[in-house]
Amino acid sequence: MHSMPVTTPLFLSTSDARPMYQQIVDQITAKVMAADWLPGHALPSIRELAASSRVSVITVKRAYEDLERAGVIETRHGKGSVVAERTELPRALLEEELGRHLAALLACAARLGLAHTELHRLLDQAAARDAQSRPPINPSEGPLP
Amino acid sequence: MTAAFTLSGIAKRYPHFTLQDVSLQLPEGQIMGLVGVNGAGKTTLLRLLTGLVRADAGAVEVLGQCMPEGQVAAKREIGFASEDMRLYRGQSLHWHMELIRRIYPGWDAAYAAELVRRFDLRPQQIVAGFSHGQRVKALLLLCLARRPRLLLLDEPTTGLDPVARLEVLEALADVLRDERRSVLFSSHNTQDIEQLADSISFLHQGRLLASADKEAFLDRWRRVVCQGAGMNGVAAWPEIASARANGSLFELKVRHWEADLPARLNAAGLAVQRVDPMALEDIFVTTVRAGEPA
Amino acid sequence: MSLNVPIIRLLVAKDWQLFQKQLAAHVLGGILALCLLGHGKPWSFYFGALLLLVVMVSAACFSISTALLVERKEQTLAFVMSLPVSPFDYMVAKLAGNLLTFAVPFGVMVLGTVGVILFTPLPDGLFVYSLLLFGYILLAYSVSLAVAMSVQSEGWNTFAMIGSMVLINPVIMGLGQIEAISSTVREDAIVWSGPALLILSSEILLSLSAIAITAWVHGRKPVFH
Amino acid sequence: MATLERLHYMDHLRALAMLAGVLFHAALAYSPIMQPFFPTADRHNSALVDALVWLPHLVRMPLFFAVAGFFAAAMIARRGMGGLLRQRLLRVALPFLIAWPLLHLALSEATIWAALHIAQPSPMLLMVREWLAQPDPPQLPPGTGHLWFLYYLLLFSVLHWVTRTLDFGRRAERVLAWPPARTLALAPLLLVPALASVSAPHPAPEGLLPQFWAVAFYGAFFAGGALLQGQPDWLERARPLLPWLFGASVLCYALFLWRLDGAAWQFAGWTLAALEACISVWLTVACLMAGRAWLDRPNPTLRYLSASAYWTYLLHLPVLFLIQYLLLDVDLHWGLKFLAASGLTLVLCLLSYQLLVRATPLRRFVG
Repeated sequence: MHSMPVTTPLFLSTSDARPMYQQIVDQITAKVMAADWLPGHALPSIRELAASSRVSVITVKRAYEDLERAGVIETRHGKGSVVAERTELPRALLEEELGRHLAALLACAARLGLAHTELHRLLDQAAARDAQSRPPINPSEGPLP
Repeated sequence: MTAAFTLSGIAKRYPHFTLQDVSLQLPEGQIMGLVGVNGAGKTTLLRLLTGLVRADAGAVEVLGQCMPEGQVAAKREIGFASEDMRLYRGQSLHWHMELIRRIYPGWDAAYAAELVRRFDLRPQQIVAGFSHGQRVKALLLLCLARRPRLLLLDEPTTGLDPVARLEVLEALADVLRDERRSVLFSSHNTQDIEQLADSISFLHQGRLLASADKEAFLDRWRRVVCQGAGMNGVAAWPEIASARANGSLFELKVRHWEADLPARLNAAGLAVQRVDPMALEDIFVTTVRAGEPA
Repeated sequence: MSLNVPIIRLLVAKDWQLFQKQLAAHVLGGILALCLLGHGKPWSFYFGALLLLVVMVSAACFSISTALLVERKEQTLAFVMSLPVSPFDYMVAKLAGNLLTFAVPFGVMVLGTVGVILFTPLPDGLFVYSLLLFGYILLAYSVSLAVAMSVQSEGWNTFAMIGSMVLINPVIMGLGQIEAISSTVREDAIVWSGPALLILSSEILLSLSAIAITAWVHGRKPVFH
Repeated sequence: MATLERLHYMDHLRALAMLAGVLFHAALAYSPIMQPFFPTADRHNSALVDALVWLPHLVRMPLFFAVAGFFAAAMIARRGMGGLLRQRLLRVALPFLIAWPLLHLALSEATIWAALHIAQPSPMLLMVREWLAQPDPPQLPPGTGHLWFLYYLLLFSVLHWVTRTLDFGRRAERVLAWPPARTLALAPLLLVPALASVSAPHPAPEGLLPQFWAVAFYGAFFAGGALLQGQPDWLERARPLLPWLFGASVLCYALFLWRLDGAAWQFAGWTLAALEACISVWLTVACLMAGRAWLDRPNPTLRYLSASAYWTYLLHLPVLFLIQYLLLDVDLHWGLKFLAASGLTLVLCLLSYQLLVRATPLRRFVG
């Protein structure tokens, strides 16, 4: 067993509250979003990633299943997993994340019993404050395709 | 899927302790964490697997050999390191490596040297001068360097400093690369098991409380904090493992989490505030306290 | 129950290496005793013989304790049991190892003493007497080995070892009382009297049976614990 | 004996030491001091022999054991203790067990024949003749047939193993680190008690049981040789002392002869023992240095001699005695007798070596 090209291990920590497989999912999604891994890039095998990141095989398997359900990766039987070939994958993932944050925002507002108009007002205030603290960015830049 | 070992209906009676009706299987290529308090029967189980003890009832099959008759053939492919095992104090680690190399044809000298470097051990040093951590790592080295197909480790990380513990876990992770090799390691340091094990078996007072794959197992348990007028009978629900009240706040530890549970709790007058996953340690303590099968 | 010889040979070699330091000390004691014997003065002959006997006894006891008791006490037994060894192999290795570490010095000493008695002006009658004594040492050793193999507690083992070896003095006295034996000691000829033959054969028989029984009892044990 | 990479001067020194032994035994027949003890003592003898013979006596065996110690340590360094013990069994224990009874038989038969047939027997032969006349002649106490050097070589091999296993060697190595002059001055003191406990000149330790004095005396040289192997540069560092060592040895020898006159075969007093010790230590070291300086070149004759030395030394005693017994009745100058006896013995031994050992399996044991 010569040591194969060792996969760079992911940054997983036991002090993080999220379960291990969730940490793997988030990190791989982040790598795809940041275009570290371009579409079609072959992911390390489940056993290889488990060994180098020192987690159990089943945890990585669970993470890969979640990633596949989320459409981030595609798994071809017997040949391992690759980053999904979907166009604009990073942008699509960001939009899904935005959607998730909006849902959480609404749930929280419901608990506070806020009306939608009140919510709009708070949003505009936050946007104004945000504009002063950050230099105006040209909306068209956005994340790279 | 061939099994690394299969225990079916095992019983072993001692004057003050009985291991009863244990059935357990470890598929090849997996790591199983054996969790249990001291005296739960972990050591007896490991001794059954290495054929050092004969079961009073049931059958033990390890790597295709029925034990204890086939113990010699099986032990050629088993790496067994236990807490109560000591090396020869008067001899050096190198002497022990030579002894093992001559007994096991599968000894991999290069891997042994790499482990010596990674474990920061000095082969020429006499074992009497080793610290507890060095002794545990030396024993593990002697097991790992011959690449056995089944590793049986009794509390491999107990009493180790964090650095040594990480080195041991890294060495165990190496085993993952070969899908023909399997590991059973018992520990009451549940963090290691949570990190490395594929399946978990709970042993308590000689009985197997649970044995399931880790992710599914962890997924079933939740800690729910809710607010409401009173408990009114929720504590008795079968899926609730433990319930504690503090004024109007209630903490429920759920054994079988279902998506519809928050709705049913609301119906019972309890508003769910937060739902968190539970660490294995918490699960283990709750299970032992609750006493029913997990 | 097949006997896997290569592993047994390795186990015996292991015991032999562990016993090296003690054996070296005993060999040094033995040479010192021989030098004392060779010094030719009556006091040196007495001290030499005594030292030789002490070396003999302690070699026997040390070899048993190192190979069996210390292994159990220092929990290296658990390490040996994890090796591909069946209890039968382990027992055979222990018996062979112990008999080797005992037989070599014992054989050398018996031959040496017999040689000294026959070739030097010492009365040859001593030949029978010394053989009876050596027969007793063999019996004491076999009993101690049998006890060490079967009894776990260290107390009983130490008692068996020390007890059987300390009985040498009364045995010497007893042999002296027996008319048939003590009378032939002074003569310069080897005389095999009835009681002498009986005692020697019973000693050898008992020793062999002690070891055979231990081997048989342990042989049948399928598991270590 | 040991087949290491050829350390020429050590091999040559050992050959010379063994040959000196043959000449020494031949000369003893003509030494006045030895007249009452030596079986082949001859009427023609001279004080000159006594003046010269005791010098080789005090050096040859110490030198032999020092070289043996050196080769033993070298063998351990190359093939480990197991290798040494196997080689010792093959080339020392086996020849010893075979040669011992043969030599014992040959010597006693030759002596008995001589006692009965020689016209002018030596005092010892006369005594043997009287013993034989008695009804049941007392047996000779069993010796090692003058193969005591093999007996002690085996003993030292065992002791070598013991010291290495018990790790006694550590302190001794530091002794060689001292300035050579101090080591050479103090070394003889170690040997004085051993030599003082036996007669001067010290006898051959023939007994079946080891003698304290022999183990201490020859053991010290064996250990010295073994330590030397660990630090080969010591001889180089001690090189400037060579002339002093020779000078002091000769002076001590003169004193030794003067003190020995008339005091032979009693217990060597402290002075005689000290003198003997100084001569043995200094002369042995001097021989080692001289050998290293002048004998360290491959030399065919010396090479042949060192190959045949072991066989020659094993065989020489009975052959020499037989010749000298026959010479007892011959009326010749002692010098001529000495040359004839030693010459003939050497020729016979070398011839038998060439025929019986050189090209035969025996070479592995005694070649």
